[in-house]
Amino acid sequence: MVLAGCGAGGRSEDPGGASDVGVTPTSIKVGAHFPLTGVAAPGYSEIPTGTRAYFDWVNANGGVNGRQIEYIFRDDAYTPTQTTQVVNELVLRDQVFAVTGGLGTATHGAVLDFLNSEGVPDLFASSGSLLWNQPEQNPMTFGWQPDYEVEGKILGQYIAQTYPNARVGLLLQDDDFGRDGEVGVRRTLNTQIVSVARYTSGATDITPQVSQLQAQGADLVIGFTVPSYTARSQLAAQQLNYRPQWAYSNVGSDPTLVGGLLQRLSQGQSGPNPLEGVLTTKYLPGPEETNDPWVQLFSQVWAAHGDGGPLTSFRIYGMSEAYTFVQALQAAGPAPTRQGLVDAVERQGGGPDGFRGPAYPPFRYGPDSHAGMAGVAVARLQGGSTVPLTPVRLTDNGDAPITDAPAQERPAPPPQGIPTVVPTGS
Amino acid sequence: MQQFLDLTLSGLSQGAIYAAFALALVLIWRSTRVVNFAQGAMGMFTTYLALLAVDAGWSYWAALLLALGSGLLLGAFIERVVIRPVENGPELNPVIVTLGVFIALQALASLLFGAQYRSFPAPFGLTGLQAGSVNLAITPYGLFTIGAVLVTMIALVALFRFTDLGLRLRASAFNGEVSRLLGVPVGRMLTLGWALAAVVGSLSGLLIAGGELVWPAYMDPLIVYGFVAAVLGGLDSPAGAVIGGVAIGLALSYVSGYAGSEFAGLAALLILVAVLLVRPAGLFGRATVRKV
Amino acid sequence: MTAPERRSERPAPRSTAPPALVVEGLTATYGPVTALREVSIPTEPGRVTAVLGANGAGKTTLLRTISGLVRPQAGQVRLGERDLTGAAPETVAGAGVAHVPEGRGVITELTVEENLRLGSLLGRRRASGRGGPARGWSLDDVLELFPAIAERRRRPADTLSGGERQMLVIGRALLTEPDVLLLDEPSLGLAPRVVTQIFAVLRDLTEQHALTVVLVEQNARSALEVADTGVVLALGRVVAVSEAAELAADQALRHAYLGF
Amino acid sequence: MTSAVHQPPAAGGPGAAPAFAVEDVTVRFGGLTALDAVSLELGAREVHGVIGPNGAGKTTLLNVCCGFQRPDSGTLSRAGRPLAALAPHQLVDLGIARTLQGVGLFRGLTALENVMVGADRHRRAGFLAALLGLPRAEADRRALAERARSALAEVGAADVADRLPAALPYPVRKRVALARALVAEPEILFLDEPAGGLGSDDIDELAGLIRRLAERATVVLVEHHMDLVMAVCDRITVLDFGRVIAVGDPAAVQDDPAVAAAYLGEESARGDEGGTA
Amino acid sequence: MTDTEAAADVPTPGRPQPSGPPASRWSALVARVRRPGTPLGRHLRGLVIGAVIVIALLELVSPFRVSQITTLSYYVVACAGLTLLTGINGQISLGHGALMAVGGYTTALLLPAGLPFLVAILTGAVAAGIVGIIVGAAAAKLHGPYLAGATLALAVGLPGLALAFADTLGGEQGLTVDVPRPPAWFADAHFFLFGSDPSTTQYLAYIGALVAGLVLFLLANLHTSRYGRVWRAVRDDEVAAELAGLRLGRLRVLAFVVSAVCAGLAGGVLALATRLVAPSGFTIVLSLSLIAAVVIGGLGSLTGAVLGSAVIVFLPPLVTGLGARAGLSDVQAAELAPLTYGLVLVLVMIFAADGAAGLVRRLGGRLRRRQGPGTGPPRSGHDAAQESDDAARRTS
Ligand SMILES: Nc1ncnc2c1ncn2[C@@H]1O[C@H](COP(=O)(O)OP(=O)(O)OP(=O)(O)O)[C@@H](O)[C@H]1O
Ligand SMILES: Nc1ncnc2c1ncn2[C@@H]1O[C@H](COP(=O)(O)OP(=O)(O)OP(=O)(O)O)[C@@H](O)[C@H]1O
Ligand SMILES: [Mg+2]
Ligand SMILES: [Mg+2]
Repeated sequence: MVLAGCGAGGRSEDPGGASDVGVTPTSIKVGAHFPLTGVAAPGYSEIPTGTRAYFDWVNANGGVNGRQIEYIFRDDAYTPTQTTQVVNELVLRDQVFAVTGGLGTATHGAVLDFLNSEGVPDLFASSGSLLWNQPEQNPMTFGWQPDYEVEGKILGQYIAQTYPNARVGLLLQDDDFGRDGEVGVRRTLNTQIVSVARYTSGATDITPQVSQLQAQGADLVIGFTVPSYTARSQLAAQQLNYRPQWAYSNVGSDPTLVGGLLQRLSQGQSGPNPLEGVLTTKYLPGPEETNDPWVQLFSQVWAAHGDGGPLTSFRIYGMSEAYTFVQALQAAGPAPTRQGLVDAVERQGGGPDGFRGPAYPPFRYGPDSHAGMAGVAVARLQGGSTVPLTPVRLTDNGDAPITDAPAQERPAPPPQGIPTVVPTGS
Repeated sequence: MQQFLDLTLSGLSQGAIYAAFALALVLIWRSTRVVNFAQGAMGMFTTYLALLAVDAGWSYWAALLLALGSGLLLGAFIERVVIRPVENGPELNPVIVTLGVFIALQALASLLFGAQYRSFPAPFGLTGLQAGSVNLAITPYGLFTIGAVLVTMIALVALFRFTDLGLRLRASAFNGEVSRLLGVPVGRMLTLGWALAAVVGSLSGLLIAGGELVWPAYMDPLIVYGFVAAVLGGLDSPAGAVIGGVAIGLALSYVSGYAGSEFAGLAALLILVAVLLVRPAGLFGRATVRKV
Repeated sequence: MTAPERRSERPAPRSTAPPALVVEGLTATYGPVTALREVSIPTEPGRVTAVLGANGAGKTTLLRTISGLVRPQAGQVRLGERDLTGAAPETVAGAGVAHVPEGRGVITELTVEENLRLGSLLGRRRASGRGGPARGWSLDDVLELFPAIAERRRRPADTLSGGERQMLVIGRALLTEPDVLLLDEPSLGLAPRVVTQIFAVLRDLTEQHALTVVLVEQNARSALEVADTGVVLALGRVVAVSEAAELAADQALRHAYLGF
Repeated sequence: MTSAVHQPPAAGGPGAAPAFAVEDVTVRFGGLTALDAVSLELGAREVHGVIGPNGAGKTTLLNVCCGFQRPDSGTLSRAGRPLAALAPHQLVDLGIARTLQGVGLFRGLTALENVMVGADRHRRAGFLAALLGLPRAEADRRALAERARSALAEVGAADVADRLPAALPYPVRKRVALARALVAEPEILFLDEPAGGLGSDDIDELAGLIRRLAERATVVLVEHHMDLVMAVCDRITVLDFGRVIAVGDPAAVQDDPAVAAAYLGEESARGDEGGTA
Repeated sequence: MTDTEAAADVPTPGRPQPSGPPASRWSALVARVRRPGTPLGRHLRGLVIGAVIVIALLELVSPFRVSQITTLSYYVVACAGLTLLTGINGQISLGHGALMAVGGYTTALLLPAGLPFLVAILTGAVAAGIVGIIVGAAAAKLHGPYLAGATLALAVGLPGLALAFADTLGGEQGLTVDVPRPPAWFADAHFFLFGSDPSTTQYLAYIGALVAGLVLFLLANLHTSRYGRVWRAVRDDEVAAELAGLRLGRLRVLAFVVSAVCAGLAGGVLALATRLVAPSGFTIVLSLSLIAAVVIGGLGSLTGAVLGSAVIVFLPPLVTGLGARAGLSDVQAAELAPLTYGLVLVLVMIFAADGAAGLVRRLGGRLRRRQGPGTGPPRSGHDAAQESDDAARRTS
């Protein structure tokens, strides 16, 4: 048969072998998938622009170990089938060294198996799902942000302590986000919950859900909602003349975004920021905190390498993720391999002395854990900003206790704004 | 009881929005026999124009007029440039063209206006009304929406039933050749039909956007439920569109309030299938009686 | 050529003479098929021209070319001063040419009444454009001529029987105040009595209003009875033109082209 | 087979049930009575004309006979067996075929395929054979094509087998449609205005064909073309306003004053010179 | 070229062999293949040629292209089924994504139970077929936009089940699918033929291509058989079809079921290819892409289904790549893909009303004409002249 001779031509070398795919002496290729078009594009499409700006900043300062980071991100329109395609493209055609910051639970979940079977490091998924923490099954995958269960636990505990008589309602997005969040909240607040309403993302109107919370007498509502539905829940409450104490997951409480949107809607009617007084959590500084040294750094980065738009919390998120990635790359040493990168994160990433940066809590990385940040601080929205009410609280999934993090733990940004992680021998 | 009232009233407001969209679909169907998937994207586009105007300091009403006017032009433009060449081809081709226009317009909007959330102001309050101590889950803006939809519906019924223009529009849609032999300028009628439908579509885009978030894909869910509403009512009937819209609005409201919003799509499916099984051309549509 | 005697009692000419239809040298093709080759037909206000010929001779194409549904490759269509060659059908209709198409001329999705209204709309527009009062047939006249239609005014037109549809289309054309009437097989599907009746009415109308009528018929015998002039088409060409009576008398021609 | 095809068989011999019978059928559309207690008996191998003014109910009568229209009252029977709740797709198995007023060809199918659809009842192979392309399916296709070809040949359209209807002249299309009805080998054939739009040569041929058909089937002819009707029919039923106003042989019907008034009109007496058969 | 012929020259990837006929008939079958006059012969030949091309591609092109071929294969399967339904039987469906979901979920649920993946995929197809019976029966009386509306509602409604039964169906997050690794026999055979071990990507592509090849082969058989003929008859004229003794309802439902089975198979392959089934993978966008592919390719032709699928699969990445190379920001380049895609839909419809297959056919016809005289075959399908001509004829 004619084909036999040329059969092996198309095959690439064994994955996970020598140093390595996507790495040259002067460059290193990194990929990501984000919803750049379609329903989920608003907001989320800004994250990779932040990441890119930070990588450009690093590149302008000489790169990592003399290598320029080549960052390729592709659009998956938030549909898993397309994620599969673009990640195939990234891995098989672009031959990226690693994937970082892939966004979405269902979308990224679709490529989990593929990335792990191809041996591609899959760092710092942009979602708080518990899926990323399965080191046995998915050794190449790591989470980054605090998972929703951890967030729910800490928020729930604060509410249980501060509002012991509140009748709590839950407004949940009907997916892993809402479900994990509910699991967390129930661990610390179970008995106070009087009502649970779920909306499916894509629903045009969530008045029925809010009405249910109202009907069942909830006077404090915790929302695990994405920003657009945070705004909608506020609108629905206004329509229903329903005024509970609101608490929202960090995901949907961006005061600049949601507050700004709501404020413009009620144009003509006087009133404070509709989100004033709302409880939420926090693990990164927001763009409005211009005194924060990290925000100052990122403003500089964005001014130098941004696309001219405003510095939003999504972009800060993207830059912070990029910062952690650079730390990981440094820890992998001058001749990074795929396995070496993963080992480095496990070895050096976790704990108070691990990869520290703009985020308040430390990571939980270790040989047995690929979970992201260990906690959040509870905060209140006030005057368009998030004001911490508690110190950063740390915990883990399941029954792990909640503890306050040692005060003043987060380091200041390094002088150049570029981390200086020194690889430790393995 | 209060919850039932809330669900009913919010279902009504939501239903009015579906109805607005369905009206635009009915108008285009009646005057060109095309199901226009680009309707939502066209409404979205003109709403963005209105938003630019509002941002530039225009009043809501001036922006509304701008949106309606640009809808008129956009509708006429699309009919002339992309629908006209495929009108005489196979039946499905115009549908695919509108699908293409839908996708392209949405992408264009993202390129021109950005993919972020924007908020669109409402000309009336967004706080629920109160009757004595009873809270009514309906806002002044919701009342405005319902009123606007009813006025549009009545105008359309009057147009089709009582005016010569309406008769010409319908005749053109049904049988272009014969209409032309009767002196009806069919080409102009089709353009006009699209233009008018685009005006109604723009109106629906604005009504939906008011007091809500706007982004290039904000009309997407409406397309499905608006279409379902139009089909439910019988695509030929403006009154059917409104009744279909309100029925879907109420049904979805009850279902998501009492059963959970994951059942909303299923409920719409079941209602539609149940109705179509009994009446294959919708509640107010007329199926061909005589085949031979 | 002498006209048959009934032509001697022509009505007094109207104050404004209706424009004359001129059809000259029409050539029309459908892709590779040439359906008409340099066809000219004699027409005159107040006269009926019958166009005859076998299936596929090009009769329908001729009418469609006159009314603008088919664009001619060459040749001319004029109505009085106006050049209508290649004009859009709605323009031609507006100019006063009413075309009763072959079959399927009913808009089935509308009611009977709405179909008729479409005819009256054009009629009213034409009457007001001419400045004069309506002179053609009124709705009542049409309903009286076709009582079957009158009874079914409010019904959807798709419930009509084949013949009822044909009546509707003819009636509708009469309502448009035409100067020229193009009839494509009007007798198709009609009961013999109705055909006789319609041809009688046609005769009257032509004479009273100096209508120009082009009548396409398969039924050559009855067509030649009502027509003044006969034209025979074969394979897209005119093979004979003469007074109707002469044509009917020409045995050889009849056998060769008209089959009777 | 009897040779008495030209003798109008009196509706069934003694004891023999008529091939097809309509009894007391009434159909109403809203306020309009389209058929009013109409009865019709068809003998074997007769050519039966149905005439009447427009809107008299002729097509409706055929629709009733073919299951497209459920009668409000009345019954149908085929060879003595009553037909309850007749549906159009059952006709073929009852040995009944019909052509439509107009053409009604499948425009995406070639002439041959059109006729093959008509012959579909003679298929043998099932779904699985078709799916797998088994030889059985292929043999089936050939057999149907063979039948279809001979039917096309019978109506004189053999040479257009591979053309689409759009490419055919109108009379040829009507022939193909007739072939599609014939190929099912019906014992009763309903023809709705088969001569409509045809030139006189084609009508002559049609008349010949109908006569030939009458040697093996009953033909019901709805037609306004009186020359044809008079030439080929053994018996004629005249409908007016949904009622039977006359039944009888052509000459009798033509002389019936009621028929002349309702249908033929004053100058009805002509139409004999150009007879065809 | 008539519809029938269009079905004949389908490039059919995969491997030959309908379930083996008894040995006695084997020689007859071989004879038939040698004599390409019969439809079966043509289809088998197409299948073999397709298989050779696909195997060559899978062994020669880069792994990324191989994965694209897998994607292409499930689009082809679904579009071929939809072609049969919409193009050949005249029933529009905007809900085939939901039927794919049925197949995909069934596959995903059965795989962990240890069933061989082919059994799982086939069961998925059967499940989709059962749903197809229900939907088809409900849809049998609907026409045009009403059918479109009902199937659109199906596309939106059915994935809701995944949320309602989140415990078994995994909710929004969906179910992950364990991808089968190449079994030893396959790896051995592959090594023997090509001198290398097959990657999982290749293996999946082989599965996809096999399914696509078989489906195209079987549908081509159906298309040229009695069923293709009567389905088209039902599409063209219901009344005449009934008079010919066809049972409209049954034939419609049958077409729906066959088409649903294809969608189910496609869903199964999709589940393997994307390693996940989730509601967001089966949105209305998928359903609309399918119908768009079918129409772009050329309604009613299986070749068209393949061409249309190729457009859907290869165009967006191509455009994004071009945009990025032209110096647009990634976000802008990403928007460029849908923009171009939308414009291509519009332009194809304007300039090639009968789709890519029609275009190919016409170009082929022109070449042939240039090469020598001889009349081309009659025009097929929807042809405007015919429509107006028919319209000008009596009755309605
Ligand atoms: N739409 C069309 N496309 C291609 N050819 C056509 C079309 N319409 C008519 N023809 C061809 O043009 C020629 C003239 O047709 P036309 O319909 O004018 O004839 P006719 O004399 O009216 O025939 P009939 O008596 O059957 O009505 C015929 O050969 C016919 O096949
Ligand atoms: N479905 C229907 N709804 C309402 N009226 C109908 C329907 N079908 C037929 N009719 C009416 O019933 C009457 C009989 O119609 P039918 O078609 O049987 O007449 P016909 O004798 O065939 O006339 P023609 O010679 O004109 O074809 C007509 O007046 C027609 O308008
Ligand atoms: Mg003609
Ligand atoms: Mg009739």
